[in-house]
Amino acid sequence: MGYERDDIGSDAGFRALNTTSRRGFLRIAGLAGVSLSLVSAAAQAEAEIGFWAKDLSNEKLVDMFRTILRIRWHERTMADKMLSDPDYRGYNHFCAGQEAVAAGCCAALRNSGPYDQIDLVFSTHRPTGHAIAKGVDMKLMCAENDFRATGLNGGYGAEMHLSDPSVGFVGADGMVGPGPVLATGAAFAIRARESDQVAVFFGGDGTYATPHFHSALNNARLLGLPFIYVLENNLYHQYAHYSFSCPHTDIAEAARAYGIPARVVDGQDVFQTYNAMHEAVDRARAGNGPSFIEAKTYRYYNHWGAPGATAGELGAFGYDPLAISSFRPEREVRAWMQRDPVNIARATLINWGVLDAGQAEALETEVRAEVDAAFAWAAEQPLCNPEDGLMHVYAEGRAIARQFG
Amino acid sequence: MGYERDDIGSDAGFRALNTTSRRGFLRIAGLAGVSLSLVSAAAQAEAEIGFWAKDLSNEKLVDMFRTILRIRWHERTMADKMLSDPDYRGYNHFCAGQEAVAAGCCAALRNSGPYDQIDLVFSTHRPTGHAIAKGVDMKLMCAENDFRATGLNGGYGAEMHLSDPSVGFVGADGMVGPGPVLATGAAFAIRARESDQVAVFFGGDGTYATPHFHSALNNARLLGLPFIYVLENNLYHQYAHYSFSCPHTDIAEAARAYGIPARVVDGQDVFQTYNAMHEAVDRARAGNGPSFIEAKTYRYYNHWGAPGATAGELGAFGYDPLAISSFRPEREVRAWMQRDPVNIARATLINWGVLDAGQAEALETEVRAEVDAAFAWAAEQPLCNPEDGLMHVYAEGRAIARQFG
Amino acid sequence: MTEKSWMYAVLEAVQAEMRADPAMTWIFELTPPVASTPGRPVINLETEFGRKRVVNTGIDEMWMVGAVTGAGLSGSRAATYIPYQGIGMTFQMLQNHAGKLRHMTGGKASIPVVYVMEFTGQTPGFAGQHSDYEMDTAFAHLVGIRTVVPSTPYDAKGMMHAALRSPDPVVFIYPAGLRMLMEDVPDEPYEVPLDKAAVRTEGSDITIVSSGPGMQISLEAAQRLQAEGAGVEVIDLRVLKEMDSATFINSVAKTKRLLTVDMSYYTLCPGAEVIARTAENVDGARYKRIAFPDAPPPASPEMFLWMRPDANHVFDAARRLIG
Amino acid sequence: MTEKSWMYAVLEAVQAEMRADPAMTWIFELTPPVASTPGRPVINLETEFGRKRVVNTGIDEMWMVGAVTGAGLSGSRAATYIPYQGIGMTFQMLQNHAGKLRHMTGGKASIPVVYVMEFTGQTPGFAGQHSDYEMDTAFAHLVGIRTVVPSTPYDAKGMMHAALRSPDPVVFIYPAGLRMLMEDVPDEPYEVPLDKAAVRTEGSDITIVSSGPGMQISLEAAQRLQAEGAGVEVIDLRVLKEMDSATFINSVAKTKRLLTVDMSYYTLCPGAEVIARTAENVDGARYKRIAFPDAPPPASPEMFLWMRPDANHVFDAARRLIG
Ligand SMILES: Cc1ncc(C[n+]2csc(CCOP(=O)(O)OP(=O)(O)O)c2C)c(N)n1
Ligand SMILES: Cc1ncc(C[n+]2csc(CCOP(=O)(O)OP(=O)(O)O)c2C)c(N)n1
Ligand SMILES: [Mg+2]
Ligand SMILES: [Mg+2]
Repeated sequence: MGYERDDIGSDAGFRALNTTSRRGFLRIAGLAGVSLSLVSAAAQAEAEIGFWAKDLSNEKLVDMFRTILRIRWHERTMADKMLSDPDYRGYNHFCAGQEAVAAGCCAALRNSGPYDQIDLVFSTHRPTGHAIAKGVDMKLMCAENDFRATGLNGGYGAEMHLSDPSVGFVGADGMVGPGPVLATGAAFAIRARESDQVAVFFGGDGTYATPHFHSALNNARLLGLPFIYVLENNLYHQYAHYSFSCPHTDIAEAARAYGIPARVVDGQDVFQTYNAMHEAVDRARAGNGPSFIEAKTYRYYNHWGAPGATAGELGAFGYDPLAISSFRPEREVRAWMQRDPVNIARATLINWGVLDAGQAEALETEVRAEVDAAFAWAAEQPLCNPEDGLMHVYAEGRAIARQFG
Repeated sequence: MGYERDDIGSDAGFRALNTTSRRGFLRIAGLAGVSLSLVSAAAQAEAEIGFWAKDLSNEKLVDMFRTILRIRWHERTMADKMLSDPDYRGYNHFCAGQEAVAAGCCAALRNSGPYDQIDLVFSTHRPTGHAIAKGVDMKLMCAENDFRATGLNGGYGAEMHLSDPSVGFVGADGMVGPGPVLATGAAFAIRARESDQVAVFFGGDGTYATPHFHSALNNARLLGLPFIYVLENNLYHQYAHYSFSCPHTDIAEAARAYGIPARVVDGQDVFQTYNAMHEAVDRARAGNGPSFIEAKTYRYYNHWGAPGATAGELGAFGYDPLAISSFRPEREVRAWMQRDPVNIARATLINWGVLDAGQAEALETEVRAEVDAAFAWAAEQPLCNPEDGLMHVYAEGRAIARQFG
Repeated sequence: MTEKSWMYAVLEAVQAEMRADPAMTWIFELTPPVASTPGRPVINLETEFGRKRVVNTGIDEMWMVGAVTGAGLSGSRAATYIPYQGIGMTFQMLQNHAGKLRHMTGGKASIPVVYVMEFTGQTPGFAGQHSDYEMDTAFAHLVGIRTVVPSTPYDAKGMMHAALRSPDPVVFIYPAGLRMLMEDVPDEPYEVPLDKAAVRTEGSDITIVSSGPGMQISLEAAQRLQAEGAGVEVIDLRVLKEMDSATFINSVAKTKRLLTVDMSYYTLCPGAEVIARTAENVDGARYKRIAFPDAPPPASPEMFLWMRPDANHVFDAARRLIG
Repeated sequence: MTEKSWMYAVLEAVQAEMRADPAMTWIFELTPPVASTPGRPVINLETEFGRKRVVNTGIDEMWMVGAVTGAGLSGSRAATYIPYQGIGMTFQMLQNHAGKLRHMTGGKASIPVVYVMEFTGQTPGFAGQHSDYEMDTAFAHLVGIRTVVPSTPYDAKGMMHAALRSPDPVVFIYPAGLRMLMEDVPDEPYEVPLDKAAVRTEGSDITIVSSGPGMQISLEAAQRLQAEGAGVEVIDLRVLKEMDSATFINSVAKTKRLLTVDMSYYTLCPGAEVIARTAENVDGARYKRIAFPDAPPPASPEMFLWMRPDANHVFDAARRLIG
């Protein structure tokens, strides 16, 4: 546990990282002497999917890298504010480490246009990466996460209920299970109205054990729906390793049992997630039914974090005292940090001659400024008007105040 | 539809059958000129399971045949009463045609002894075959189905809620879905108390699509529970062929996906269902976890029948006008009737030299008399006392009457 | 204007809305969307609109309710018909999604979806699971969903039009006991509002408040009471949420006697809310509730029919309250 | 006698019962059965009884509730702790199985099972799904299940013993907002009955009826009212089903004023039942209800804290009612 508790988890360790750069993560992991090749052999094999990301324009490729950076710096900045800004109130289910799944998958989707043409994303309790990748305005999201009246959702929902139909981000969901069922329903409606949209659900390994998993996959398969299930297998659902709730090493096996084409991809490599998603989207738009993508990935922080966190306590970013049955070994965290999605994307683009190191650095500086500006804007937004809590129960009218008797 | 509507479905056709014998079923099917070999090649293959029924004592083999006859004559007698006895009130989810599944599987179970040693069976909305095979007193069951105060369950539950813990028949359930979940819970408790009991769920092909299917199989597999799922695939769930709700030809495939040993057996052959169950029971008692048995079978009558039925109307035994999406072709019914479980069991026992034709006939006469006596006893039982409906809400006390204001 | 059953009237509304909106879908499980009535064409949504829009599923009511909710979120109107056996499985989706998403997204999500919830007809013989009438309260306590329970074919059709046109999710309770009820219903579309109770008879001696399957026995009892000279005001709630309090509060302010009639279990039946709202607003009135006892319905017809509220019970209780 | 939290007190009861009955099992998902308190040993059911008896599962609350119900049917006592997020998924099993099987089998089935249902602490910031308090009514309307909601560590322990020893299924609501409450609790087993309300303060001017998470604000308001000279009778329902009507009816017969306090949504909150039962039995009393509005809890602390009932609301409403 040393690593999480003593370094990232502590104020001091955290600030030290922060004052240097995002790649502070890796430096620390590197110090431990663990070293893995960038792309493992297994992952290589699955990377041989059609629609190579290599065919994309430079612009698009850089955009995917930018998305990863935006998510990463949003994470880092928010974590910093939690530990340092006494006025900050937002909490987060951190997704640092998992950025390449959201970024690659959403890059293969249609992210603008009218609501009956844009692709629709259903997300989870860990939504900010998906939201950013789908195109949600970061300023508005930051304000929402800090409960501001002018936030994306007026301060009604905050992190677990971010929603922005204008970019096809149907929304986050604090419940584990229902998401894929809702998404298959959207896919059913899409097909009925003869649109070529696709409905995508992002979910964790925890969703495998829910009763909804069976319902969603079975009906998607039977009805041949334009539905894509992106399962972010970050190995843990809250306090338990996925082997406690799933008999498969690859959860994709479970999807294949329904006759649904399924791929296992390296979730740390944005070009692999893109390739797999591109294939799935083509399948869906052609009317050839659902797909399942299992992205092996990892989150660097703990399940959840909130302001006022203290290292080593529930809600802090490090070791979780409720993790009785199973918890994350330090070596595992370090090993995964060796395969950081930011570094993989950057190295690949440099390797492909799309960017040079200086350009990558400049891009990151630019992104960082954007993120800072978003949080700064959010911090100036007005708080909510108490009585407005009675609005939006139905499309019209207000609920009656009953707390006064 | 001609067959069902004109023959079995009609009063006249029905009585004609009745006045001859149970095998009137087959004679009519035979007239259609459809003829299949008794045991198909595919079924043969799966019959090669260890623990051959051939090793059983003559007595035990005859008992299995007797169980089939008892179920069949219970079905036939009840159907007759529905069509002919104006005082009879019981309804039934008929299982004629499916007898060999209940008879064979329950013959491999421990059906007497203290409640913490007897094997436990969870059944469905179609329970009478399972109840009889597990050892429920037929008289008491007949009285219960006719809402008598001295019935098996005091007239509180009737057909869909038959329950007799004294023989390990935990009970029927009118809901499709929960059964296997309840049974895995029983299996969990069994293992916790270090008993070698097994918990068995009998369910239809309709259970495949329920969310519970996934929950039950996944948890049974993860926890290695002494649980056996016997799926009676009679091809239809109410108004739809199982292909409307399941992408597999063999539903057993779905169980194998969890890593659960699964067999497909000929549900019309009681010795095959016995063999498969024997193997599964051995596995469970040895602590080697769950098993799944898919028995291909067929029901001769419609989904459900009740007194006052008229041929061709909902609730009659023939064609079902609500069967919009899919219904049973006449040829299919006839073909399955060629492979009647009664005939298969009888022919096998004669072939094995366990019985001769005369002895088989005598046994059937005996069973028929027993069934008649059970219905006759039931018909003389008292009706329920209205106010007793307020009892048994909790273990003690009575609910308060609220209908009077 | 043609005589129609509850179901024909409802499907006529659904058919009209589906013709007007080619994106609208219908998901069913056991009960095919088919109805007929003398003098009018047979309605069969499945054959008319095809299986891309009208589909049956396996035994998975959770998926059905989740799927139409997802359809709504995707921008399409949708409806489903849930057989009573499966209602319990739909609860999470209604509680945490259908009812809350508009609010949780600050008004961004819209779920223009209708959930037809079949309630049993409380037919004798079928016992605890198949003769109960019990989820009305669970739905009405949830927020963000409109819960209605029309008691006549006319209201059913008009409320179905209103429900399908509403941007809010609507739980549309169908008490299957009303299956045989026929009445003249206009052939054209019309709306009955989703927030108004109906005064079925006027009178100043006693107010009887009921809804759905309780209306028939309430009206029968009222007729007998009126024949005896009592002034009976029978109110059909029609809507459990948002309950139209003004109508019954004004009535009890006049009659000073309130009898509620529910076919559902006594504890926390809708009548409890009616009495509580009235008691908060009217002084000096007297109250009584009729409901099914807090016990599962037994299979035995003898036991069950004794427990199920009937017109005699309403008549006698009203008399005692007046007397 | 040691100072204990709600959870320590409860797990102490569970531990004692599991020691006494080697067949008893416990199923959890997120919240490991671990608790500690100064001066007493740490309780960890998982390590003490092993994973054959105490097990965590995947995110499948339906299975958890179904599994303990099945364990009960198989003849073993069992209990589960359901996190509030998953309660909606458990509904079918409670409605159609746990609550009805004894009756439907004519008394043959017994389900000696306890379902600990965590309710949110209504913590500000977490919005509709994670700050709600809403399923109490749904449980209390069901039949055949006892639904209790202890408000103190003492009651929680005693009711847990009683619940585990009861042959009836018990929904044991844990309002997570009481997490920090400490009080002196005997170390030995004892029972608090599953059918009795508790009179927390006596007085003759007004009756305040609340339960669970509403008790703290009710008691605080009562203290302030008493300081002003008003006679306040505060009743802690403790049991939503079978509700102990006599205690509050007798109280209101004396005080003629009833204020109910619920943290759950207004429509059909437990207070509605309390008022309805009283109004059917007491003439000439005056009534008022405090509850959460019929709206999902918003994330924004400004909106949420304004909507959530607090001691000031109770104090002011009681004063207005006293007049
Ligand atoms: C129905 C339900 N039960 C429990 C929870 C509590 N919970 C929140 S997140 C979580 C773990 C989810 O794990 P996974 O799906 O792997 O996603 P990850 O957190 O790893 O992104 C749990 C159990 C919930 N939100 N919903
Ligand atoms: C949850 C639920 N939904 C719907 C029903 C209505 N229903 C009763 S039996 C049945 C079909 C069951 O089919 P199957 O499981 O194949 O069993 P079979 O009737 O063929 O024996 C259905 C849908 C139900 N009982 N429970
Ligand atoms: Mg995970
Ligand atoms: Mg079937």
